[in-house]
Amino acid sequence: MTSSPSETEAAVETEPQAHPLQEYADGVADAVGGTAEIQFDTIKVKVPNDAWVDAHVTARDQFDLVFFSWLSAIDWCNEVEVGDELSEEVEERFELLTTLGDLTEGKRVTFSTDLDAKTPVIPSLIEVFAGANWHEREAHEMFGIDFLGHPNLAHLYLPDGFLGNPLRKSFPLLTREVKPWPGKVDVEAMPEKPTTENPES
Amino acid sequence: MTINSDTMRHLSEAQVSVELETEDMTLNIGPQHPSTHGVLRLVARIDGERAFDVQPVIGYMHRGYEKICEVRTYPQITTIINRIDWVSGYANEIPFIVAAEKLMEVEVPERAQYIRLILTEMARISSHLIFMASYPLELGAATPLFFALRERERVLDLLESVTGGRFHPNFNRIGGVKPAAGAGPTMKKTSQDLPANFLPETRSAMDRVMEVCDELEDLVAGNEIILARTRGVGVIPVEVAAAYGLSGPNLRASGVPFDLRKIEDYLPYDRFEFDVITGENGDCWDRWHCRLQEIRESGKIIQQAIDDIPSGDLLAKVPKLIKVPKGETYVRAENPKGEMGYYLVSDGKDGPYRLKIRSASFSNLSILPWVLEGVLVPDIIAIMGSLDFVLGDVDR
Amino acid sequence: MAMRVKPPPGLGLIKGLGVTLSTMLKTIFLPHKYLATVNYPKVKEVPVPRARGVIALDQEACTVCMLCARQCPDWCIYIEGHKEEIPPDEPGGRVKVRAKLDRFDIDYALCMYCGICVEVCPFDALFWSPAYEYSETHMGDMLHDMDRLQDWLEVVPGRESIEQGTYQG
Amino acid sequence: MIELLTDLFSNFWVSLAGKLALVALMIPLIGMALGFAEIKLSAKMQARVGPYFAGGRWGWAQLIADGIKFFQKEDIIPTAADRPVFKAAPMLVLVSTVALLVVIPFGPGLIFRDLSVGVFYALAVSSLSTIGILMAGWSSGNKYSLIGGLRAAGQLIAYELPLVLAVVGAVIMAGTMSMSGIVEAQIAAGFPYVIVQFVGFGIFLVAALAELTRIPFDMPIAESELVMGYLTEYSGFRFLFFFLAEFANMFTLSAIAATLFLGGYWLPGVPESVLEFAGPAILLGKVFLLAFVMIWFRWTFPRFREDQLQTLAWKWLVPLALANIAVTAVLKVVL
Repeated sequence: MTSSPSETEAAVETEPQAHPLQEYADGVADAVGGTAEIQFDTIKVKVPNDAWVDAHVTARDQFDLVFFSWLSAIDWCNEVEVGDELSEEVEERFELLTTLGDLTEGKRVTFSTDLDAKTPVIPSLIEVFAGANWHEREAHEMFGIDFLGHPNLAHLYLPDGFLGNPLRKSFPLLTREVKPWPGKVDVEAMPEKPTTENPES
Repeated sequence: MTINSDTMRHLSEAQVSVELETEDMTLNIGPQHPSTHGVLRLVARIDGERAFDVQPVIGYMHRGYEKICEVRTYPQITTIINRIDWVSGYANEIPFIVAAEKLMEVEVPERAQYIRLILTEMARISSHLIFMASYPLELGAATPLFFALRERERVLDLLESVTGGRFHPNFNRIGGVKPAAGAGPTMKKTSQDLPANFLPETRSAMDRVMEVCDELEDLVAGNEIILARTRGVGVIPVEVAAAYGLSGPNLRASGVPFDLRKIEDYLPYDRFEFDVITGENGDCWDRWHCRLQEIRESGKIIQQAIDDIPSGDLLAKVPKLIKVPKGETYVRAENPKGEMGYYLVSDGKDGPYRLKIRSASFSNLSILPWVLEGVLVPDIIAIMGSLDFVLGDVDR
Repeated sequence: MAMRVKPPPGLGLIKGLGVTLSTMLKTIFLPHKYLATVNYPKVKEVPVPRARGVIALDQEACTVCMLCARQCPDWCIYIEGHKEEIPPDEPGGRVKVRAKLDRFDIDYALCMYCGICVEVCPFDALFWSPAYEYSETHMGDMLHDMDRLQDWLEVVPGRESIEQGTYQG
Repeated sequence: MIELLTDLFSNFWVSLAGKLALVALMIPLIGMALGFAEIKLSAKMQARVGPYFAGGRWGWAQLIADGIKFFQKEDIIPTAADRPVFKAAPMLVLVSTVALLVVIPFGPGLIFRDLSVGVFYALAVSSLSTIGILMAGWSSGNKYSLIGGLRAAGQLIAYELPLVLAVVGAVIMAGTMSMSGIVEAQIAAGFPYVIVQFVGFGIFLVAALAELTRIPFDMPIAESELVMGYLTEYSGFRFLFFFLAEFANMFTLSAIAATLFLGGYWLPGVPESVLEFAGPAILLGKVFLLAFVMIWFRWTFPRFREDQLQTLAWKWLVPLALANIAVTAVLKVVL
């Protein structure tokens, strides 16, 4: 641990001793002005909202992370229509993620930034990585994130006129709404005897 | 009357200026078209035989897997994700399972890892053989299709004899591989290994695959027409390929020896000798040839793995009801089509909170507008085919 | 690969012609060895014993525990059952309570053939069989009821063949 | 009885009707025989069984069943189509094929019409089918068809020239343009012209493949690019016309090649007295040999690109054919 105290705090939570990638991660985080965290061999560098594009330029030019792997988002949200609720309360936000890699040693860094849950807006990466085009279109239609400077934020997957952002947690999954779960049916109980041999689902 | 050179030049210029005024035509290739591998649609503006401003339209096969995975449990998700790229269904399961194992910190038994590796390489061979089959077809030669598919059938039969599924094996479990691969009376509780003569038969099947590689090379590689159609067509330089996230053989054809099998540790590839195949120019020919060579390399890996496959358990000790602890990780693997990765976000439940699926074909296809600018109509097909995408992998 | 000797023009074309011609002769004269396809309705390929073709149900073994219906990712298994009392074998013995299966349907139009139901069944009531010829002209007919599923039990391969298990076709 | 028949057939109209009936019968028969050869041989080249169901053994009735199926189909004409042209195109293609049969000598004296400019006639008529293809492509009201039709037109211009120039060598050697005259000249010379005119023969074959729009020159159809090219909008019996015409055209062009370069109905060593009966069989044998080569090419080679085809035609075949003519002419004068 040779990094500044603020970064060490973030990293130390999951990794008791220094991960072999820690130094590299801290180097990247320092250069882009963010904080690094290593979870299960995945370097995640959290950058502030306004340093988003600059961070990618720096990563590409200084750290040779030229390979644009993907861009997507996570909807952190306490109220959910589909799936399970979170085990603990979180701050409601969108977390935007990109993963860059280099083409020599196989280093990869996931960059992350938090977006406001009400009005998620972020500058587009399309000038830095041409491949961000489709990924941003996907994130736009799936999460409703606006990418400033993107030339064409039309629907990529969904038909024109589709309303809503399917990957938001508040978007109900219709196939699970219209049909009752067959597993709900229970064996008819004996009169006045509750069923006991139902295993937990 | 004498014509001096000035007059000649004048005349030729005049000819240019009175050239016929032509009108561009919008050609809609797909979504139902013989060589769009499913339901890709290209909207191209063409001037004669030359295409400009080609815009791919995708989404006709979007099945919303990322959403569906949020309401499925971990064992259920493997059934879905091997339908993403159905040509190499087995290989799709690996990165997801490895990601979940990472979060659970499960140690996978050696034998299970070797079985995974052998089957992954078999999936790679079958996927590349599909490309060997379909690519000449797109250039007009129908016969290589049957040669390649015949061998693919052999490989798929072997894959099926282990997993029970030809396309959708659903064979990996968190902590190893499926303990009971089929079912028969009283088979359930006993652990069930590879079929008795699977390994020797795989060995001979690999020999046969090598033979068919030679056959395909004779039939296709030396063919002057194929060379004329593919050499120098659809050249993708490394920088552009990287910026668009091109991966797998498409990236290596541009000359980068970048293979996740050598870099990541999701399967014990470091124990085997194999070469990373690279191309020279990044054209269609290189992409074809890279894949052909990769079949041979995969065959080599399989032979080595059969040589020293250890005996032992197939499944680590895992709880019956799988709950993955809180955490996030990204695991990527070298799939036949390229980098396949899963960003798994778990919050401690029996299903993921969010599963981002990074599929290779999606990024591979996104380069189309760039690479198809100003090419001839036949080359659209040649270039598109050489990228070897599967629409299920694009649309997810 | 570095030094490629340039072959004479046309050699590749001739090589290709050689491959197709030799295949043709081999296929015509040695069909048993080289023919890749079979005359399907007349000759049938034998699927591997582990192939996931169709699910068979052993009604006797089923205890209506609903595990399969709950674990099914597609929700394509429909089960109904009721409890009944079995009179004691000998007078004075305990009255046994047993779950009786009333309905067990698998909708093969929805089924993804993942095999989770077979795996989770704790009482060996579900089995895979490699049988595959049960296509229907109407989608509704793809719903197999419990009697039809019971019939599939006849084509479940034995333990021996599953352990041997490679293809015979 | 026989006199009666000969009398009857000496009548111009009766003999014309008889010849017409023969041609009308020949086209579907030849088309089916070659079509069947193609599907069966291609299956064998790809290690497949091929059709085996229709007609019992070997699926010999497959194409008859196909024909019946085509006639049962609804006759669909697209709304955007130019109806008269759309309807005329398949007929024109078939007519050009039938017209070609006229000048092919099947034996000594066995020829529908021995024109003194037979070669010229054959080459002129054979290009009619390309006009038909252009018409089909234009009238379908489909962009793929249009591109296919225009490609066919480009191909016609590029390949008509080598086709004609390739024949000139044989014509110079024979000193006549009559088809039967050329065969007789080969009989007189005692060897088929392919022995000296192998360059011309090769160019003729390549150009004939392009004329037939078969792989490796099937850009007008190019199913992986243009769906089915000019055939995209055709269905039912109109499609059947194209289908028959393709194979009948294969037959006629092979027959012309056999006549000009391979000695036609004559085989070295066969006494001339039996040629009258054996001639058609010999010619058919040669035709099937050439057709086999075409089928073989088709199932081995991929397709050229349109610009590469033009390059091949103008930069290679035309100069080669011209050189061949020059050499032939010089040798003819010198020897």
